[in-house]
Amino acid sequence: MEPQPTMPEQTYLDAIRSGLEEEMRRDPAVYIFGEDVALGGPFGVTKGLAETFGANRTVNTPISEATVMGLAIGTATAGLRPVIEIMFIDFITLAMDQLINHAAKLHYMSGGQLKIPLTVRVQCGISGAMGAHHSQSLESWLAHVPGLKVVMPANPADAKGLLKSAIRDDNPVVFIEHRGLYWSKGEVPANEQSVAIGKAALMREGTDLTIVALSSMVAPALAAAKELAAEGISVEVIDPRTISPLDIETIANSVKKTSRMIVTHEAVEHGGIGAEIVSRVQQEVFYYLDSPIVRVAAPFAPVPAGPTLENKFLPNQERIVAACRRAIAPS
Amino acid sequence: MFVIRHFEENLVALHDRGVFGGHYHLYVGQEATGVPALACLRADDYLFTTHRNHGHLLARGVEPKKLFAEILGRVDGLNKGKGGSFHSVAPSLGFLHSSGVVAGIIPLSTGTAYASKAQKNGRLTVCLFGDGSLEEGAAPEAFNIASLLKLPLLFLCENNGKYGTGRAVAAAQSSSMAAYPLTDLPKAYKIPAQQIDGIDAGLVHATISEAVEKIRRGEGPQFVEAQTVRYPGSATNWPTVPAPTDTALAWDVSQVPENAREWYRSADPLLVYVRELVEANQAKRDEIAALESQVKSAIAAAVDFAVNSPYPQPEEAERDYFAKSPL
Amino acid sequence: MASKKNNSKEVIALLRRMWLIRAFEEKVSALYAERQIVGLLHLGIGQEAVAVGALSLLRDDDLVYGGHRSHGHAIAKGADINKLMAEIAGRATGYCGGKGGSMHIVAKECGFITATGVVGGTIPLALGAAFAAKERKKRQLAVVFFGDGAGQSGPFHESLNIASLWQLPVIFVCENNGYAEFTPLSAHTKIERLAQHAKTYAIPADTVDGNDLFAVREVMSQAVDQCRAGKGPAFVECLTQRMRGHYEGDPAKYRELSQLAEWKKKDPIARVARVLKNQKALTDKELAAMESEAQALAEKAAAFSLSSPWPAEIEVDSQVYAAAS
Amino acid sequence: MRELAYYEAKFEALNEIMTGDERVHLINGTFLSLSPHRHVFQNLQKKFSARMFAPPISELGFCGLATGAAMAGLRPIVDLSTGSFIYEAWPQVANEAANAYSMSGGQTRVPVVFHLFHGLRGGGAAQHSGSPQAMLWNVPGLEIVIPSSPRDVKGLLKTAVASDNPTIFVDHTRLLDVRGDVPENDKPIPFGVADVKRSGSDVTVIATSYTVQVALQAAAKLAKEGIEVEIVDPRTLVPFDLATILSSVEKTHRVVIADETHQSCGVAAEIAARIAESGFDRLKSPIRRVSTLDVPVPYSPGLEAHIGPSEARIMDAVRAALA
Repeated sequence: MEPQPTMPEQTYLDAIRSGLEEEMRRDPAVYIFGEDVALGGPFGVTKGLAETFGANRTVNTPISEATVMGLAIGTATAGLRPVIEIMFIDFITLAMDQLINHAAKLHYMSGGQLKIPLTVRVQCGISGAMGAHHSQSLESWLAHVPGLKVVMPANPADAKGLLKSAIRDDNPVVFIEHRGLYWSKGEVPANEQSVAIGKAALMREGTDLTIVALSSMVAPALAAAKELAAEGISVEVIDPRTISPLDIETIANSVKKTSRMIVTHEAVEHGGIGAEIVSRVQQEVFYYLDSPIVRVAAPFAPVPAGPTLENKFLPNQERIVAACRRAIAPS
Repeated sequence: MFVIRHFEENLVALHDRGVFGGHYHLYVGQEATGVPALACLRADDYLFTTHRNHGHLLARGVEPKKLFAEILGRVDGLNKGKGGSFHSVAPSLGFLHSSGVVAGIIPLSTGTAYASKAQKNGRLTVCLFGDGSLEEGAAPEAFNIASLLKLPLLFLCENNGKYGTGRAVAAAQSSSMAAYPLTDLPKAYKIPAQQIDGIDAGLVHATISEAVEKIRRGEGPQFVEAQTVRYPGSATNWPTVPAPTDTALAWDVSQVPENAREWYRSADPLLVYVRELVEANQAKRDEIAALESQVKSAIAAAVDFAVNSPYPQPEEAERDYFAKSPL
Repeated sequence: MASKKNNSKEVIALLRRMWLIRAFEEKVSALYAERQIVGLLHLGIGQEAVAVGALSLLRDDDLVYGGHRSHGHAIAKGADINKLMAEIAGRATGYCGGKGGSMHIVAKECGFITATGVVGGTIPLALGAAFAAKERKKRQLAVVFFGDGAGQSGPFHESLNIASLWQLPVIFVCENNGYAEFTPLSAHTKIERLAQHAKTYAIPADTVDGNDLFAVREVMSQAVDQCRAGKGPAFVECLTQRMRGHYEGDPAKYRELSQLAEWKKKDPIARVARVLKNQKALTDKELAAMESEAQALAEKAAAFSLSSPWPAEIEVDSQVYAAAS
Repeated sequence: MRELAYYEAKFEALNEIMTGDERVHLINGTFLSLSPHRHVFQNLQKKFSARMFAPPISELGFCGLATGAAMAGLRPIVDLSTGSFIYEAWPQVANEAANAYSMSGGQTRVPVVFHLFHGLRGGGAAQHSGSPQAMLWNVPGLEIVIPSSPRDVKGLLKTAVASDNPTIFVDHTRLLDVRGDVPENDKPIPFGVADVKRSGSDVTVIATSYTVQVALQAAAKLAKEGIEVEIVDPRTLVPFDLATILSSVEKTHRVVIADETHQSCGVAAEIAARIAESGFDRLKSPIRRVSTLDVPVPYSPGLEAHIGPSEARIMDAVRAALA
């Protein structure tokens, strides 16, 4: 393939676009399907791809999530490597049957005869008072489904690297972007560098306590760690990056060192991915734990639209710091 | 119509001033559909609407100040700040639920109609949705059930994609709906369907009242597609106001920016209606101008009310996700 | 041009294939009654003319998608009945190693891509296959089978819309047996003919007697020619009846026996046999031989399956994810 | 005490509910899946056919219909039959029914019941053995009921219909023929009250749905080894009765969670996380989960049996907890 200019600083959104562009150039079997994708999509992630690769490889679809998901799966059974964009993760509800009953299961049910190299791009999360139909974080549904892989990049480099791995993977991978991160900037290493699915990232080293933070919560977690460092509390921050398969080893090893842990994500706490992480960790390293693992996540309520309610709803640096203090000195 | 128009124009201003952040959709350009259509209904009828719901709520008599407050996420809002623009409701007026999911309400509307039929209370359900909803499988599923059960249900499809711009082009029959005309879809289920000009207030009123009568007579569901022209201000992701509405524009659009002028000249249902009234000598220009300035100041007051309304207590975020149950 | 295809030599081969399906399914039914096979079984006995008629006109590299009642479709596309029966019996030697079962048959080697347990579930998948075929410009087709029950599901309509918009080389074959699970179609929709829906979306559609092998082939050959020529999708509705209940063990009380007696007259196999006899292409003796031949093959498939090993428990968590290729 | 089969108790409840409240409509299904006891449904049909609707195969359509009807004052009970089919209705259940009350700031109530059969049924394979309740536990606004005995199914079904919230009623085909005591005119069972199905002092086994029955058998065998297991059945996931569980843990200090949803992000994960947070100091060994292995449900009987929360796996986990 022809060389691309390296891009030291890039937004999360541009990183995803260049990831798509490089993969489409690398492999003619990569196709993009979605509402308005040929026009760039609602946030401009696919901007310019139709011009470069043609409208036949960047396909505008009707608003028919269920069928377009099935269609993409079908192209995969016939040898393409489809990337489907679902405009908001809230709308993945419309495609649940195709995703869960077909994409996730066809390889297994067929005894390995079929492969489904499908990438499902969705964006999630709270950003801009959009209310309970455009702000949800639904990743734990998908992490509950054997046969799906689920990644949630928290920075531009991971976004690009994981997207490449997702597209090259022979399994259905749900690639969950966070709308609030689209315009955040970060260093993006040279092209063709992919980030392995299923590997957590150590974002900050520490000895007293481990914070496991996902997607939009990584930044506040790092800020909390800074804040606590000033008080002499050394916090380790880990970003799992992939929630299925989960890199429990990296997390467990960290807890062996720190003996204390909190988990934070933007999704509703009940039935969230945090529950799985807590269960696994306490099972693996129970005897290392000095205090209960605390979850810092959204309350058990639909996302409210009003900005003040939204702020209350969102887990934040303040709540993370408070949880850390509780973990360090259990009352 | 003035209320809706000036409500929406003020909303754009509020958004541009950063008073609220959420995504929102304007009803500008469809006033001549919503206002006369909803005027044909009984006070106890049910209505379901979508993300483009402001005009429907206002046409049905929602206080502008309460809708402003909801969109601004204030405690005095219709939903106490929990719904926002997408999900504003007014159960006392028959709006039980507004969905932000395309076609989300179409199956729901068969439910209230089913209930009315079961309870024999003569209440009718109106399902208001855009042409894009017909691309979702939920629509044919609901058409089939409504027809099968002869439900008292009016499907009012507001197709603002007529010679539209932006997304509307992508949404025009040619590129994302093979069925043409759209009325073939309900007709396939033996649901009587007609296509009308949604800019013609008189025609809309006549058509809808006739359809409503048939439904009340127990003839089952009806489908009406009202075609309007996409408001140039809705062309992009974030709405704009090419030119603030004023009665004077009905006769002189020279002040309107070139690219939007044609819409104001020929496709703005409000200005069309104003001209009709004057030409039919049903109202004088200055009377209409006076009415408009009344509305303008009423809307201005509503804006003040909403802007000064407090935000709800943050703790509210964790309330109201369960109704109190008897046990 | 279909008539050309109907030389008696070929028709004999088709009859043989129909007998094979019938014998296979009757054997499966018997094994189920003996509890030698468990699970949810849906048999298409009486619908053989559709499967054989429709698929006899395809190329080997065409892609076929089925539903929950698809044993016959797989056999008609050339599946190995030993591997098929073994799969239904949950054995290691089955097409899917015992992981799929009756409703999830996949016989990729012969172009039967997948069945599904979800009503209408494979219709969108077939669109995808057609899209890929179109892109590859190999004039491949996708064919998807589904029952009238799928006609009331949203994805069915979304699929007709997209297939028509994008002029995809896909043939929708609706087996209208008049029953959606346990309920007559009339209780589910006011539409008598599902072909009407295709027409709404500007897809050429035909309705034929699905118990008439020749009629099915006639209409299907037009659909295949049109699709192959890149002229977009086609819809073929075959009116037929299943002799069995919705699933094995379903007492099927909701069907009057008179209907069944009526049906027996229309038995697609008997009808083809009659034609061949009148043409003097086959004698009663040869016909009987053909039947017992098929039954012998079914018996062999059963013996193969029941003597096959169960899958090893270690298999249980293999093939959840595909290894990197 | 009067003994009934689970399916009899369930239909006694349905009959009393339909008789007592004309707002109740039954939509789709027989509430029996493919069980042979169809006559009980047919009896109900004879009495209430006017309040029953057998819709087309349009899960999305008729779950939306039920939700809308509930908004308008009916109390529909939808039978999705096979649990996996709820994925087709997901937008109406998780996006509309669940959110309506909150999004409307408490104005619009949705008293609908979505009934489904989950879990391993014998040959259901990957698409007819789904257990969607763990995902639904992540959806605020839904109440989740998951009975395990004849008495519970009757008492909980009544409460579900009386509730003003959308309720997921998670049933299991393998429970239908289980027999147990059901007192005449028994009271409805309130949500959020766990039930100790067996008391013991050594290990707390938290079990749900059919797995409660499996755990009871396991407990009987373990008793012979001198291990006394306490079995706690939450009966409802939302609301969830953590207090009863914690007081059991107070006594046993050891926990095994047996449940038929897949392990990752499953029901057992959430329960384990809550105990690990609130009961950490009472635990003497790690909480162990006995869930369905993280693979699509295989068809072949041996494979299917292997992945479920079997008696043997529960017994091993209990022994491990004590080791």
